[in-house]
Amino acid sequence: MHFREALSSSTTVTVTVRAFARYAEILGIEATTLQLPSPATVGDAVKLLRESTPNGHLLPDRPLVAVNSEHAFADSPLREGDELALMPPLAGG
Amino acid sequence: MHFREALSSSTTVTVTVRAFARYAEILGIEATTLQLPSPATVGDAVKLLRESTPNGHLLPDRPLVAVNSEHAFADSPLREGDELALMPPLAGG
Amino acid sequence: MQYVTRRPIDVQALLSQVADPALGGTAMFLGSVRSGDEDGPVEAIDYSAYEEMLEAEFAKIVEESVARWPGARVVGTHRIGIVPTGEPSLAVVAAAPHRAEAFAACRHTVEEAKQRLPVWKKEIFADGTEAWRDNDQPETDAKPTSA
Amino acid sequence: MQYVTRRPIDVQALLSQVADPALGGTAMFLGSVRSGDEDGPVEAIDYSAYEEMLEAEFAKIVEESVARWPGARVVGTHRIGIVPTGEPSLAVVAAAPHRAEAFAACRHTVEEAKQRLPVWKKEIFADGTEAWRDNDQPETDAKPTSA
Repeated sequence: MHFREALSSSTTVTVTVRAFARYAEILGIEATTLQLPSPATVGDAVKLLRESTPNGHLLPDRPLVAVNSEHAFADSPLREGDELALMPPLAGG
Repeated sequence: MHFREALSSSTTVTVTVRAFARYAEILGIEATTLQLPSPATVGDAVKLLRESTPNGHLLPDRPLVAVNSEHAFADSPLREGDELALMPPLAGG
Repeated sequence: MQYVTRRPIDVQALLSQVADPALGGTAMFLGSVRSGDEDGPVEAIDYSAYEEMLEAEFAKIVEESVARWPGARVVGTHRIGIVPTGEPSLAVVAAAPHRAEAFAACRHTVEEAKQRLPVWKKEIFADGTEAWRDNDQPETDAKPTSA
Repeated sequence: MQYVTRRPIDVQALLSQVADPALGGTAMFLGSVRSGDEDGPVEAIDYSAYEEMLEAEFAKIVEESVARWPGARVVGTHRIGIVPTGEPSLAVVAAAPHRAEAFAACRHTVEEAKQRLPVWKKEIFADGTEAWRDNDQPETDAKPTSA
């Protein structure tokens, strides 16, 4: 499933999005790709997901996120090929 | 080995003395009995041992002691049949 | 080091990994699935994880602990998949020259693991129902009930 | 409960003794014979004890810990006789509903055991010589080397 905006590839970044636990249930998917206008941040990706996916509005504005397996924030930049993880509150241990 | 003072039995208490580790080496014995004028304290027993046993003066004035397997002090009373333990600084663990 | 397992945690193997005759103190923590006191009897917890990140983040946490307590050796494991009530899901072992560092490094590693590892849990109840469960807040040191 | 053993400490048996599905946190401490950094290589420690008192005092310490952290389960063992370098001589395990109490009860029990158990140690060196060894002072919480 791909969400594309009408932009030429030179001015966009394509990232993989993974959703875990409750968020995978909300979105109905565990992974997808997302194309965003460049430069893009985590916040931009979350906004697009919330607006353009079924039940996307059920995600929080600022979910816990990781980029390439490292904890990240709403203003963290997204680069071509990055993996963005949407993570419910952690419950390890 | 018994240390007796010239007192009638009604006015004395007889206790068992046990010595551990370094103190057993100093006194050359692991256990003995001691007869003390009544009423007697731990301090009285230690004083008698220091004065009347070979190398007894090598014991400290106030060694760590237990009476009947409980930590005790120089002024703790000794009663007939009590077990007094002379214990070097503890080194468990 | 493998920080994720789908099998029961092997405590003896973890202890062996930190064993060193120069390290006199070893502290271990096991976090186990509780039978539950709020929503009825829990039979098991189904742990899911972002596995690649779990490996990377646990490695980072352990490195940070060793940097803070030099000379310590620290290992940890998180079990995922279905873990029955009473069995451990998280284990951390820290060995150090003396016990104070061993306890501190173990406790610190556990707190960081609880806060940072990308793991989620779904409680499975005796009646077959399931529920996602968030963690409690980070714990502070326990006060005894009497001074 | 038997608090003294002359055989290697069985960690798994101790963990089993406190296991309880209501207790989600388990903290364990092992104190092991160090190879020694001051007087040369230590091969083993010969632990001697006032055994009757060791049993009574360890039982008392455990009772006190359980009184301070109600709901916790605490066990401990001190090995005596010759304990080779690298092997544990003291083990304490505390299980509690949550980890903060488990850590606190374990640590407290270890500190009391170190201060109160009537045990003495003679270090046996590689060259066959022996020396009585006192304990270090009670330890306070370890400060990390960096904030």
